[in-house]
Amino acid sequence: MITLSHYLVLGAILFSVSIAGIFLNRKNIIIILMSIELMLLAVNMNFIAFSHYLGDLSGQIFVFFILTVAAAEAAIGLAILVVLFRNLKTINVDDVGGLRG
Amino acid sequence: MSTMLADLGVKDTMTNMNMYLLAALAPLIGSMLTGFFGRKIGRSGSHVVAIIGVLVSLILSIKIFIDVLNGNSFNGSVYTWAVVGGVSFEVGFLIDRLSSLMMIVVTSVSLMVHVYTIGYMKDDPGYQRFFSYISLFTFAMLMLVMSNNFLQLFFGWEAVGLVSYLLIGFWYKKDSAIYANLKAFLVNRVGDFGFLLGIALVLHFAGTLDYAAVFDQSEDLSVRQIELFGGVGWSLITVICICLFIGAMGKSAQFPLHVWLPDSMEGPTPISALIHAATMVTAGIFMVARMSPLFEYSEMALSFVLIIGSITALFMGLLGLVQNDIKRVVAYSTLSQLGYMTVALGVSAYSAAMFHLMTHAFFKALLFLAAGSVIIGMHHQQDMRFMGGLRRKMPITWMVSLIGSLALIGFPFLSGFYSKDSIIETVQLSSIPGAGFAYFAVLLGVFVTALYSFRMYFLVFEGNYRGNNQSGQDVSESHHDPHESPPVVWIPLVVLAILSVFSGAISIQPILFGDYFKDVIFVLGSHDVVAQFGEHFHGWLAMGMHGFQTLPFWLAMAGVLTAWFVFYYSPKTRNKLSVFAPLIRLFEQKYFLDKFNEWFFALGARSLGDLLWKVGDQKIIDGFLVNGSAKLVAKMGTRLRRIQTGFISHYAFIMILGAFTLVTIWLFGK
Amino acid sequence: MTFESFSFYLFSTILVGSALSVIFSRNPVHAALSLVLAFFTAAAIWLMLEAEFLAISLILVYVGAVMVLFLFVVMMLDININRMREGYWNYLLPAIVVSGIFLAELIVLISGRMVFEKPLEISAQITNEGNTLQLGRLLYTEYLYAFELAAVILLVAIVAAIALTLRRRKDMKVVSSSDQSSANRASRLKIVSMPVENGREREES
Amino acid sequence: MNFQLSDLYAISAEIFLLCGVSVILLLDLFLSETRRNVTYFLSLFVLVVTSVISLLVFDFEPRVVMNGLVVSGPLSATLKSILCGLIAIGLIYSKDYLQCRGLHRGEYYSLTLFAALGMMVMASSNHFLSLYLGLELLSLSLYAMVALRRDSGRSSEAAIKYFVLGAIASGMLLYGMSMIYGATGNLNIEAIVSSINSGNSDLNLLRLGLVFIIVGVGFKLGAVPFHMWIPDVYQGSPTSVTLLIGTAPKIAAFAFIIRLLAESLGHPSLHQEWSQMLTVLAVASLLIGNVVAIAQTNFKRMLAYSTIAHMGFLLLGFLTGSMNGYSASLFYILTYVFMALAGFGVILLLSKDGFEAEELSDLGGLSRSNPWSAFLLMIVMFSMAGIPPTVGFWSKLFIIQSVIEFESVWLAVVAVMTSLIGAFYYLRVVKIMYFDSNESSTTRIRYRAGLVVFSINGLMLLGMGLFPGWLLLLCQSLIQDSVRVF
Amino acid sequence: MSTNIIGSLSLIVWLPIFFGIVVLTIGQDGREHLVRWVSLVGSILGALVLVPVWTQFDQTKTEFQFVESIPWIDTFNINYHLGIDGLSLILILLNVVTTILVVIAGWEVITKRVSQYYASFLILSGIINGVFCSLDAMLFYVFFEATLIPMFLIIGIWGGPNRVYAAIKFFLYTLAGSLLTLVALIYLYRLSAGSFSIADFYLLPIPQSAQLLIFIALFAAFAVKIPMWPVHTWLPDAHVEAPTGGSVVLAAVMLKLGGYGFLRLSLPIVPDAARELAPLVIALSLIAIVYIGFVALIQRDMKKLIAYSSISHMGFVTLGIFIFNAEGMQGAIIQMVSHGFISAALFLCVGVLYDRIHSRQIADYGGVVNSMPKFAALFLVFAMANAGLPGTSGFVGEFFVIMGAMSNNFWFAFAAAMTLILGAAYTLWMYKRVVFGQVTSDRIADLKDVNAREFSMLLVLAFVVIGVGLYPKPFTDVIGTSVTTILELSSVSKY
Repeated sequence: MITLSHYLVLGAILFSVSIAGIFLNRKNIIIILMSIELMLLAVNMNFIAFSHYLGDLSGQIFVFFILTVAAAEAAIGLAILVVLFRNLKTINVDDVGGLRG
Repeated sequence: MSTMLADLGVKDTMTNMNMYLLAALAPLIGSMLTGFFGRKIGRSGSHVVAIIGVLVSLILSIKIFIDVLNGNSFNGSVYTWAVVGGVSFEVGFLIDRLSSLMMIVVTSVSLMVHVYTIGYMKDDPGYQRFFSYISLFTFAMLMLVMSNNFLQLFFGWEAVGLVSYLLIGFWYKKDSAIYANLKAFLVNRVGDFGFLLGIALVLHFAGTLDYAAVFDQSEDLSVRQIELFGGVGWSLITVICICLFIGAMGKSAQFPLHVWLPDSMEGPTPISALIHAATMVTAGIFMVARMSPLFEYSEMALSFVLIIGSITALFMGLLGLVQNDIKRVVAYSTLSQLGYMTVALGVSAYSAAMFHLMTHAFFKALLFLAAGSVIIGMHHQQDMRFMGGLRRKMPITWMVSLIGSLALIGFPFLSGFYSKDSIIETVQLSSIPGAGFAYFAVLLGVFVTALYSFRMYFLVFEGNYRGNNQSGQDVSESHHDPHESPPVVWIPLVVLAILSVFSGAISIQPILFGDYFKDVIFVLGSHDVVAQFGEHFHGWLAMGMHGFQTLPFWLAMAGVLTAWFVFYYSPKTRNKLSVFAPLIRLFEQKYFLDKFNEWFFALGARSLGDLLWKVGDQKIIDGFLVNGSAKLVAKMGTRLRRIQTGFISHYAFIMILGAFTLVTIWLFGK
Repeated sequence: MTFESFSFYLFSTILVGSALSVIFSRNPVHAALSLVLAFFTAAAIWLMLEAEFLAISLILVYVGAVMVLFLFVVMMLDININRMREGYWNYLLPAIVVSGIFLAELIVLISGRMVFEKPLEISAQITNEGNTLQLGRLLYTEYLYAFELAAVILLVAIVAAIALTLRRRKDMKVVSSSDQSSANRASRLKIVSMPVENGREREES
Repeated sequence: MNFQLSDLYAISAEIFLLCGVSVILLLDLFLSETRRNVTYFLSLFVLVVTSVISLLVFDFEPRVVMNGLVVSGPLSATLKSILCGLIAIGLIYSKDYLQCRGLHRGEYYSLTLFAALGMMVMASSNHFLSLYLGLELLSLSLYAMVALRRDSGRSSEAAIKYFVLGAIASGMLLYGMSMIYGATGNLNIEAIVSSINSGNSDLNLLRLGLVFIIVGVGFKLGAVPFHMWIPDVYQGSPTSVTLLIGTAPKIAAFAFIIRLLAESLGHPSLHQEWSQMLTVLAVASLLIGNVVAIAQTNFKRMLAYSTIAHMGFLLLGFLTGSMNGYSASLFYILTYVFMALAGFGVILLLSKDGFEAEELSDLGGLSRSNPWSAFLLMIVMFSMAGIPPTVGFWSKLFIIQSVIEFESVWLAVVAVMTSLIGAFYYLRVVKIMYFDSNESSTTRIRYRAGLVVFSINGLMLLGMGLFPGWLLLLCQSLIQDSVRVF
Repeated sequence: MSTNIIGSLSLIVWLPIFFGIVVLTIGQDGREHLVRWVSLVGSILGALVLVPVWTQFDQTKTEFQFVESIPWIDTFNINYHLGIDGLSLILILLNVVTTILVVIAGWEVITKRVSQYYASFLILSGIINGVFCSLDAMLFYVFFEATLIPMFLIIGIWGGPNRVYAAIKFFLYTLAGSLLTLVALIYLYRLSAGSFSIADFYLLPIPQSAQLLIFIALFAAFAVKIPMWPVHTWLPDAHVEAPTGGSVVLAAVMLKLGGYGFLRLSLPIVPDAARELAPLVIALSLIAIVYIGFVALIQRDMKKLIAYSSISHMGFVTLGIFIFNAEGMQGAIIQMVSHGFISAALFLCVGVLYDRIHSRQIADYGGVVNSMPKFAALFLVFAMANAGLPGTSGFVGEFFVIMGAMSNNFWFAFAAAMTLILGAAYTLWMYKRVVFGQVTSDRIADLKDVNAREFSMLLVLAFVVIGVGLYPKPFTDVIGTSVTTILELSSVSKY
């Protein structure tokens, strides 16, 4: 019997993996962005699981909007990344440290 | 006299109060006129104004004196100074026999000094200023003696100190003078410190500062105790009296607060006469006499007074033996004589003290002014080693100096004799603890007094003139031989000389044994040595005749003889005095007291201040606490800003760690 | 083990595995492809949760658009992978510790005392309708406001992406006909008046 | 479905704004470079009209519309109106700066208006979904605006930092929302409240959700330790964008925490939780913000750290969970945005072609070259430091008052002591302007409109300091009438 | 009769501020002369408006007079509530007189940013009057804090070489203290169930522990302001670096805010704590008197010396206040006023010298009397007053405080009386080194004596100093009732 907890744990695992991803790929902004996508996936997983087990569709609606926003976000994020790359010729985090202190 | 009063707009109808006020304020007005408008009214204008002021004061003093003798005492307030906490602080006058006597002494000596100054200071650029100061002094002194309460007494007390400060530093370009005036002020302040504490104690325990009201409670006060150190009870009245007497020690230059007086000779000579011999320094004596109702109840305080007085009387006299500056000799003599007065106070012979105060005022002023005359004659040469033989060149000065010296050593029939002998007699009769030592001190003091007085006399007036072989003396000045001073200088000398001769004989009867001080000075029966002494008294003539047979007389003669032998007849013997070298050195160094004060108080205070400032203020408070905490914050700032590394990943870590911490603490920490 | 359990565990394993592959892969392209795999399996799991529409749109929107965009950017940008990997393993321990503990905490909190063990039936009367229809109905009625907002967000994304990345290349030679026709004499030729130069001054200078 | 026309009436301001943006977007395409001012004035016009409309459609009683997604009431109306006004003022401040830097473009203005729309949505949302969408609308616009100076490395660096961190934060926020949803089965604030009140929601999930929501809120406000983006973004962005980020979104963030924490999760048991968490955040923000600001030499960066400290203060009032605390926080945020507006505004005014007057030393000798501006900036600085008679004093006072009412005197003491540290760096600005004799290259400010706005802004801080009563009264009544607490 | 002239206190507070703003607006370059005259008129008008208040003031009334009250911040029950008693009145008098002096003192000396200079002083003057008039704790606090801004600018802009450090130190030091006070006031507001009225605070029962904390919080502000040892170190720096006018106002008036705060707030509001902690305060005061006396002794900078002497004299104020009897408190208040005049005068004297030679080092002077006899005479009056000579105002306060201390403990009086020696030592030693002696350099020889402006300024002060010394009754009468009231309030336990 697969319970709600299973899905939530799955979501939690994804969430943790995404956090580990941010930690590990600290120099690669692209993979950090992908980790964030994983985090959103975890969130979506939660919403859908809850929605299913609560018998309430608003969770799914929320996921729909999260997907929409994430797409927009990805577009803008990648656009910024491109601008950054044009300016600094790198997306290595170590090279993006002009602002500090 | 009445015409003069009428001239001044003083009507017979004027109340006593106005008279008192005028007596006190006349010198002040003179002082202000000369002080503020001195330049406009010119030199002669200045001295005329000042002298008129003092003269008015003197005339009124005499009138007041007569009034008082007729029984018109006065005790009332002029105005209310302040009302605080239900206690009214007044400025007022107490006119009784004590104050009226002091007023006469003060104004008469002051008048003499004013006149004398015309001659003495005639070339000085600060002429008007000088008159302003001494008139101001007269006012302050009058306020002091006329006061009917402690507060005003303290006012006058400090005011005379201020003028003394100004006058010692009159020649403000002289380093020694401005050093001396600072020293004088500060040492006096030490005394005032005690005095003010005494006043505070009086106010606290008696609830008022009015003399009469306080004295009414003196018996109550005498049984009370005060805790000073951890639970040990002290007799309140003893503490009060000793505190007050510390004030007197400062003003009247009693050991160990005497150190300022010799140095104060840096001031012009009239000042030395007026302030540092005749009037101001006797304020302490006057004050203790005034406080007799308090002191009488504390044998311990009286003992303290007595011991201090005897030490001063003997040991300060000894210092006079080695001085070469003519004024310093007189100054040490003053110290010693003040010691005598204090001794008299200590044995409850207040009237004897006042009596000596009066006679001393005359003959010491005389001696000082005579010394001043000599100094003028010597063209401001003060070193006795370069004088000699002035008898012929300055006959009047010689004459009055001799009279003054004889009065000082207590030659029978002269004023000093009566007062001094009375003191010696009363000390002998006293049974206060310390009286034995005091008797020894005053007796030995007689010999010492005679010795230094006549040492000075012989060095200055007898022998040959030594002014010309002075090393470093400008040749051009050497033919300025000593000459007699002008009349404005010697007339006051003569007046004072007359007073020095007669004042003792005519006033001993009323002052000591009559009832002159009956209502003013309070003496407990058991202490009343004057009354015991009075049992042997049979008039001034008998006393004078008897004087030739007494031990003090012979001691004095021995002193004179020694002086004659060593300093006139056989000066070579002086070379043999080297056996006394260590002693002489001790005297020359004034018992090393000045050195000690310099080192301990002056340097000590500065070092302490330095330490407190540099370590306490700058290092600990400012450096460590204030700037330290500011630096700490700044350091934290520079440290903490390093967290902001500029790397996105680090920022993300910190955010995640923050979330992680919140989860861990809030969901699992509890 | 039921089929449901089996498929859940299967997909979950693949999902977690591909997620781990995203974060551990050396090459961003591989990471992106792993992410695509993760989305696919996630979509499968969502199907199990009866969220058909979302499962499909995840694949269409995410895999079809977003991931392509990612791949496109990854390939467009010339990335030095080796430098990116420097010190990669230094953070392994903290990563494992933090995410491990985090995970443990989350699991403790979300499992166990759950109130809903069984799926509740979605409102009976509309349960006959498909998931897509239900969502659509809600989206255009109750969530109209949100829907419009989402549209605005997409508009912002368009505006922003264009504003950030569209650049007029300077080396492109484009002729503007309106500029040409509006040209006049003044814009072509400029007559500058200058002081007459003095020969001697010139020599001196 | 129960849609009514009056629902549209309630959101007419948003609708107008959106129409305005669309028009501007289209119009801008057809405008030549020289006539870009049209866009500018049109934007201003749209903002002002939106601001007015927001107030015109005022509902005295909070009213839920659009199927529970929107709440229309005094608080949201006022906040929306102020937001638009602020942004309009910000635009006036920025115009000269934008023109000098090639940012005077249609995109800039339309993105600004989009951001405004996002904030308005946040301010009037009644549902997690609309909150989220508003937040994202705002954030996405801002990300883009930060990067809008495409040739500047620092801008793009700031943008990527802002973006990555913002995305992580919104991921966490969503995770938290999903937990709340799971616990209560609802996303509508009223429904969440009634679910929590009924007691059949899972407390563990709620608390878990709460923590993640705090993370999101903390990020939006810039509270330590979620503040890391603030200094870099503030410094790296074009100053006009910094001005925007530093002002109006704070008000939106306030609405955000009011909706999320005070209204949805204001249940006493939960309030206890978040108030403790916010205490930690607030104290850390006060300390870090103030202390690190001292070490700054860049004016923008210094103001960034000062923002962190100010947000700590704001949280202090908020965490009390009382009406008084909320109104004090509202008062604080309203006055703070005007201070920040003036603070960043002066940088804009002083900047010239190719010269960013953003170092502290650039202010040297300002009191000679621009005595009036220096005087105004001094008022701003004293206001930020909380010295009477400026309004900054009152805002701090009210916060402290609510904290003391909350029975935590120690927090009040921490607050005042850290603001003492804060006073130091504000004073340093005054010192540089007035005491330092070295003349910097600042010349007279030529941009008239900016100067006028700056004058009004600065004097307003003084005026509100002398008469703070009405604003406080307004804040209190807004909170009383609008916040639906347990 | 007390309220029949409505607004006279407002006038006292706002008139100088109004003139300050006027001066600021008319003050373009080249109009310095106009600015000076307008400032002078402003300061004199500011003093004139006090005249009717002074004459109509009823010394026998225990309650506050000339009361004005308008709601200010309704929601917090903060009122614009003004009113005075004798204590306020006398300090306002001190302030307005000082303002006139300061305006005159800067007449020819200040040449840069003249209008800003005068505006700062006029505004400061109004704000300080506000402090003395406030009957609402929050109004009091606002005015109290607001004084910092103009003074900060005065020190920082027109000050000496180390002015920045001094100004910031001054600001932060005093701010540190007063922030705690703010917390205390709000706490009191809470205890009193929503009132900031000082009069309400007087009647408020407060438990012991709270009293102690409130006292300490209030103490933090006032002790720094007055300043007491060991939080005094801002003062020497501020005084030394400030321009003459700044030093004058700082010493003459601003230090008094601390003493006023103790009397107006600390004692009546938390009497039990005040009594409990009085030994501590007294100990600190005595340390200030003696310790600072020694420190003053070795100062080489004239202004620093006077600054330290101020601290020492302020020790008398705190001592007098915390011995809880009428003599002490009266003495403390008189000491505040008197110190106001004396320190103002001394700083003006130093200013006179500084304007001529541009040095404050004692070592750079010597023999000034030779070229400046008039100055030397006036300087002597103030030096003597500083040393507490009877007949000058300096004596009155010290005298009463020592008298009061004696009824508490002999040794308190003993330590306090040490100032008789120390005060004379440091003041006169400085006077000796500066004024007396041979002319030490050509610069001294070329000194010009005080001009009419300086002379009149100093002469007025000399008259005041001596006048108060000879006849302090008008002053003691004015404050008598206030002192009784404060003592009564502080003798009732509020547990």
